[in-house]
Amino acid sequence: MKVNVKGRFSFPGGIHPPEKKDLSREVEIQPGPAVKEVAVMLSQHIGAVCQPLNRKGDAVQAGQKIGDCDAFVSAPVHSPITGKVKEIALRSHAVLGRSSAIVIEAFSYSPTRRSYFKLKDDFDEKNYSAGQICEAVRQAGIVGMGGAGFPTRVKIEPNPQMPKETLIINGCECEPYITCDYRIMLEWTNQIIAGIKLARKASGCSQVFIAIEGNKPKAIEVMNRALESFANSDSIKVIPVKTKYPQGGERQLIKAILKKDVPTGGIPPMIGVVVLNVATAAAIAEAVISDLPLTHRVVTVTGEAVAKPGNYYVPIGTSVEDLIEFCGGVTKKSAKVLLGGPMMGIAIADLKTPITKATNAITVLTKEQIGRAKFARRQTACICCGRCLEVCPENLNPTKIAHAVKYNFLDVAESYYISACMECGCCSYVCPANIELTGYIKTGKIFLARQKKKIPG
Amino acid sequence: MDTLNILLMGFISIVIINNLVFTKFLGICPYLGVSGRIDMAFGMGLAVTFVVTLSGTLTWMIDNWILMKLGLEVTRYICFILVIAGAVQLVEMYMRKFFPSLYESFGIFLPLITTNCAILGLCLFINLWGINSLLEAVVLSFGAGIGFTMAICIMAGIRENLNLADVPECLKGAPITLITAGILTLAFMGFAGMIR
Amino acid sequence: MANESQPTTGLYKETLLAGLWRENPVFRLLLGMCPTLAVTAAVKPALTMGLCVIFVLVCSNIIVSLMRNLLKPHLRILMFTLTIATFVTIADLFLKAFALTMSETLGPYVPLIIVNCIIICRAEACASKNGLIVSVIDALGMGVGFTLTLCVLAAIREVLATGMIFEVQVMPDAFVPWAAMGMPVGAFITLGLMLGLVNLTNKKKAKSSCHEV
Amino acid sequence: MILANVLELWSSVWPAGVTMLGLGSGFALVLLIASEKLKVTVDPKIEQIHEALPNLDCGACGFAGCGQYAKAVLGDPELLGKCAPGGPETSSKIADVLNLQVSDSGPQQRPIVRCRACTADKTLYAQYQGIQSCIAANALANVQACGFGCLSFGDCTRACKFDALHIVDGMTIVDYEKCTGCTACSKACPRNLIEMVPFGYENMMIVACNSKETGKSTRSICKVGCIGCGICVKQTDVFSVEDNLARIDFTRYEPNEQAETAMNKCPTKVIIYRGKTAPEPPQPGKKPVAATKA
Amino acid sequence: MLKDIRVSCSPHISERLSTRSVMIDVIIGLAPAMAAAGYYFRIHALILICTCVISSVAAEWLCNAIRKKPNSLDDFSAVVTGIILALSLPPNLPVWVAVIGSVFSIAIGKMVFGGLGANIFNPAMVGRTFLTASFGVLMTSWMVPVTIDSEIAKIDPDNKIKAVAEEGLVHARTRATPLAWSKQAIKSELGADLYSEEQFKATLTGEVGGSLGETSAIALLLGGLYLLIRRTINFHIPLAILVSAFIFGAIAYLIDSYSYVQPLYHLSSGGLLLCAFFIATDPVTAPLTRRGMWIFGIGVGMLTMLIRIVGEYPEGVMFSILLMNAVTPLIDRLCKRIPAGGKPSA
Amino acid sequence: MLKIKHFIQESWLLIVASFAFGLLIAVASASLDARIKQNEKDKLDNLMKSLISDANDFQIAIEQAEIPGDRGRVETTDVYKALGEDGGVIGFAFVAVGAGFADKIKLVIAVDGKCEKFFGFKVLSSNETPGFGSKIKDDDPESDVDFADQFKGAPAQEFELIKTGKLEVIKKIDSQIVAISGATVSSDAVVKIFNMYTDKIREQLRQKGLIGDGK
Repeated sequence: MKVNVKGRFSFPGGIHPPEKKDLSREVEIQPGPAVKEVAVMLSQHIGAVCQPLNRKGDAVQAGQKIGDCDAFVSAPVHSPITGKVKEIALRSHAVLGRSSAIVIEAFSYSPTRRSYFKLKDDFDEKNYSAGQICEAVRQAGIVGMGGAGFPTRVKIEPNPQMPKETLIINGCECEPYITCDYRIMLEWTNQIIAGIKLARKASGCSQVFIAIEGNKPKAIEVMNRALESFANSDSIKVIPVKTKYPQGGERQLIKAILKKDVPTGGIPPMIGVVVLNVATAAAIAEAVISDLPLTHRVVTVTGEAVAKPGNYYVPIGTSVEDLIEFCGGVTKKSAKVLLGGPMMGIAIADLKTPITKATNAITVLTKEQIGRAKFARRQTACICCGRCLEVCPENLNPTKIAHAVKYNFLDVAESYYISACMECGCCSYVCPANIELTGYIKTGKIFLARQKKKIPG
Repeated sequence: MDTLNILLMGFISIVIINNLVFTKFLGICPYLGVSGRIDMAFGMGLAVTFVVTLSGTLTWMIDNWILMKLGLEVTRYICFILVIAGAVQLVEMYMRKFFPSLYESFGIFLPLITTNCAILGLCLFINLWGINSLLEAVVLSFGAGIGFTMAICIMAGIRENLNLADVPECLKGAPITLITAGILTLAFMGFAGMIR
Repeated sequence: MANESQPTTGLYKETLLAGLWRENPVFRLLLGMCPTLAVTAAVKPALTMGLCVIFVLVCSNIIVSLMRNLLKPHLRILMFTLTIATFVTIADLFLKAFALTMSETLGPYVPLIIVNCIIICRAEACASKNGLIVSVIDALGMGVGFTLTLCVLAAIREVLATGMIFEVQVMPDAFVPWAAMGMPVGAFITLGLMLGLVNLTNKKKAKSSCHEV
Repeated sequence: MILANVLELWSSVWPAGVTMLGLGSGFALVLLIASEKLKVTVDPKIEQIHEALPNLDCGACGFAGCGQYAKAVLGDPELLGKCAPGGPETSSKIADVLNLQVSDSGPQQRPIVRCRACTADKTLYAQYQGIQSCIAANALANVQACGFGCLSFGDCTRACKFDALHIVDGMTIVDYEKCTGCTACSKACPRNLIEMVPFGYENMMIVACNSKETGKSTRSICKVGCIGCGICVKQTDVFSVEDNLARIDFTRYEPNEQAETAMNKCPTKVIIYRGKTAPEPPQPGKKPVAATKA
Repeated sequence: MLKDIRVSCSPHISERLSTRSVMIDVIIGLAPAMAAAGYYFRIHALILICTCVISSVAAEWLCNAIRKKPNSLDDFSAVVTGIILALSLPPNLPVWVAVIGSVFSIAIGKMVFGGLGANIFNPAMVGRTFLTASFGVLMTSWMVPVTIDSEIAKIDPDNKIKAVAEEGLVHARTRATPLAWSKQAIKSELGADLYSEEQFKATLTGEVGGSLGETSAIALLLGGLYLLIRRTINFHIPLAILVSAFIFGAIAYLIDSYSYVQPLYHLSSGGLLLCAFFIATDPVTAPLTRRGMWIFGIGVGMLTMLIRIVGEYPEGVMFSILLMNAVTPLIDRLCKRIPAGGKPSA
Repeated sequence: MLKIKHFIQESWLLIVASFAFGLLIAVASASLDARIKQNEKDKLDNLMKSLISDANDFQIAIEQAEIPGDRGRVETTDVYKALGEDGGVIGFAFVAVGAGFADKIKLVIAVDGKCEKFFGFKVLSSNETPGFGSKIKDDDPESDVDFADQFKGAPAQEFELIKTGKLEVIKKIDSQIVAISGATVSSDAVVKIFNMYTDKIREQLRQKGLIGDGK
């Protein structure tokens, strides 16, 4: 397949919200706060919940495995710091509500800046077998770091039923504000490429595309340069894709680059594709080469209400409160704290919520932004303008689904394929009537899931 | 050619211009009752089409070949209704036996086809209009059924949409259906005077 | 409510009154819509229609009630319609004989009484289960309720469509008649709004089933 | 003279009569043949069961309507007793049709709401904006500080077909007079707060809390939450504490002095009566720790 | 440190767009037509537009008050309905008729269905059709623009008819619209070649008899262009209507050019342009999907021409709009969108 | 196998009832028939009388005259002759049927004894749109002249429908008929009915020798 690097790869639908990335895009990755306590959630990702391996009062080392699970779709968790297990208690989880976490009190923790990983010059992925890579990835507890947090090992492990051909490395970062992937691409370029090669080796893919949005020319340039300097990079290509949201969505990315649709309700491997986030690729390199578990990650703390926006390398389990405090606290105008970006991020009320492996950003929005945004204004009736249909990247009919949910006609919602919605929020973003379309669709999905579970037959 | 023209014009006329529901107020009960969902409405429409074609043809034959010959026009109504009721019951039994799922979804409305004024009304109108060829009677009866199906399907589509709207509580159901039907009759006025 | 000392009289009274309002065939049971819409362009035909319906209803209820124990299931509907059709024919003949203009105005809607759902429903729901007296009273109540409804609807439409009631001018001369009220539109919309009003009087708790924002 | 008149009338009338006779008998014949040939062997039992059912089509049984349930129960007698609105009475009627012995299903199941926090008792970290529905709100973590308590957006009141649930001052109150035990509310609650319990008595003692938090964190956010102290367990073994939450074994519960004592001794007054004539629940005696905000 | 924070479902930012801004755009788009109406019909235009707008707004306010619903006037949809209704009425219509029309439009056409967004039919067209049905004579009495010297009706087709009939007019005080006279001319077998360059120009500028806002094709095109540029409307529906109407007009013209006027003339006269840009594009009553919009537009164009060419009425726009509105739910169902990844299996 | 006995058992009620009801209807019909016939005749007579005011009596001149209608249909009608004081034929009248706007229009048309001039027409039954088509029988308050008046005394030949015309045109009694504004279809229907019947009736009258063969 011949790839036109200058082409504008895109998908139907989508929106282009103000990027707002300049708040933190030029800020280098810095070490995070000197935390005194971290709470490592036992459920950090899609899949089975881990069982704690320690009891209250046990001492743990940094990097020590503290929770694991036998299920296939799962990943262990590790302590990011050396300290003592203070308790195993409920903590707020952005998705699950109250969920149990291992709270570790630090003996002493000094924030570092990637001190213990260095890519060896003589790196060659041929030194590792596929099985070896998969096992290392599993042991390091690596999950997708772009948002959903799907265990990476499951993704890259060869599956005879679904042979993988193409590996797409997702460096789009289409959400406004967030810059952590961008910084990683600029600063950890070589590590990412090492990770890519390892993932390529493990999954047996023949071609690799690194998708980077057109608004990050620097990252494209750096990537291209790094690829040139590496051996065995000929099947790896950087593809500048069109700057729009949700370009970073797996399905949209595949559509944009390969012009293929992932079956509704299916997963990319069904059409032979694996999509990995750049941060995940970096973590793979770390895990395989240096045998280091995933205990830290880069988080962008940003938003107009944050005093010192930036990208921080923090231990997983750090509470949002600590992190915001470290960034100089918030201005008085702050009104909404989001885990993630403003499009798909989850608003949290409890600032003690610990960050997880999938948390890529903390965005604090100001009162003015909230006031200007949806749902603070009065909702008016749907005028069926069809804007939501135009922007829907999944080619759905959001207004119909939302109204079906609103008036409790779940069968109608289902017949309009509510389950195909990925909740990107484009429809709500453009709706002139301020209807919380995404919210209704989410509600409907939960409703349906409950109905299916409860009613026999 | 001429006959064909008459038949075609008659058909279009009864489907659109002289639509039984919109201009003659016939078949309003099932129109209000079964127009909740499109699939149900379509099924009902087909059932009515079938029965109306059957009974329109039969009554025309009985009327022209027996009653008029014997000078027994006075028993016309009673004969018509006998034919219709008989035909409906036959259809009902047949469906129950061979299409049980279809039968279930119609529920109470199948026997109510007997009392669907559209059917008797059409038989009477065929007589009133002085249709004097069997073929024309068949076409008109069939057209009437199609017209009814069309009307009820349009209404069902609208009502499915209205389910997802904030219709005033007191107007939900029959009232809003009637008002919608009223506006529909306004719209169908546009076809007036096209034929005949 | 039924007076306990006079259970039967109370029952009769209640049956009679039920048809007038509580179980009004048009407003509550949504039966007999076709004539309700078709003949209400003016009060006079509406009244005639109502009287015909009362006549047929009473007669058919009597007959059905008398032979209720002899009915075979597969011939039940057939028997009902047969009875009704007979009386409708007689009513039609009477109209033709004594009120020719009215008969012409009503046209095919007189024979269509046969398929008026009210009659067959009362035959089915009341007469085939109850004794003679109750059936007759029920028929009277339902018939009068139907007639009154027809007349009210017709009065509204006639005034607006022609400015007259019983062909007597009631509106000022400056009033320009709304021709549409005499057309199908007027019938549908007036009846729809009236039904809405009647529903309003129902003291049913309005429960919104949607998730408001 | 009269005879002549009658004869004359007869002569003009008989064709009509005979035609009708012919038509009538013709149709009677056709219909009779049809009814014999096309007879559908519908099990009369289905009709009977259908008649015995309350015909509310509420869906409590898990089927689309009473008709569907009637069919199912005929095929599978195990499903007997699923009709909640009808209760044992209906079940026995159906059992009669099916010639089954109805097993004594015990007292009727009625819902209890396991949260008694009124608006003032609840601690909020943030203000929720958006769809006013429990399911939607519950999808966001920490809409209320308590992750277990009633959200009071009324999904259950909307689910109730019998107008038996109401939100009063942030509390969901069941009107046991109207309740038919159809379980719609317990299915609707996203936090599974509404539990169906066997109502052996007019009023039942319940633990009106669902919080599995530790006592300390429960106290910090709710005045009337169960702190899992276990005082009640010491009074009678009908109570048990699990996951920092007291529970009542309703199958063994009976109103007696120990239970009464346990209720009175409860420090946060979370054990209360619910039922048709239940008294107003008491306010907790001493002031709990002031709720703190993040 | 943080007080008064909020939580809500994602997304947390949005475009600055509201129903009101959409409606204001439509009003701006209608401004040229209103201006043209004001120029040609002077005080009549002012009175009619004001009456319709005021009574529409009042009716909406009243309906909301009765239902005890929050006031929905601030979305300006009632104003738009009022203006469109006014523009489609004859200029010298009595005020009370306009009031009845507006109230009917808002109450029966919109509010009984649950207000804006729920109405199945275009409210303004419901009102206009009701008026046509009720007050046929008043609704077909046209006024000549005041800019034309009332003594010499230079483009009045009745002059031609007069030339043939050598006599005056039945109703000397009224003038038929271009469409009405073309129909009359056809029926009285005078031929449709009464059409001329000059008259076509007149329909473009609007110096002809007709409904208030329908006469000036240029003004309507201008407004339509504004809406298209602002992306308030999509080009699909207008294009589909105009193209299909042109094609059907052309077919009729080719079959019998003596009896039917030229297709371009059909486009420029009557309410077709107003309909194509402002009425059919009413998003509430039009299909949601692109494919549906094409079907809808073609349907409107086709029915309009059918009614104009074959039917009794000289103008078919309002009927065709209502008819297509009625089948819109069915069109939407027919053109249901399939998810990008195909229908989910099982 | 069905047995007769079984059949009788199941259906005796229906059979007996249909017989009884048949008789009942027949009796009712027999007793009312005369009146109904008289009613109809009276109505027709009245209409004819109002058209031909000089007539004393009406008698059937041609029974069941066949008129080939449009689209191959054949309409039949009775033609009556109007007898004057002296017993001479002063005119003919017949019922004419044609398709109107909504439904059929039935007219009573009267011509003079020589079949040269119309006396005019009356509407026997029509179901035209109130306010528009119904003007064929009602007076139009807008115009100064009745639509029906245009036919009074008009020559019995093909009519031509024109759309507009001055009052003089309407008032002028000739073969040009000015349509009712807004009810072209109904007006057209009336004119068509006239055109359809006139020649055919005249022909049939001639055949019967009731009128001369046109001078």
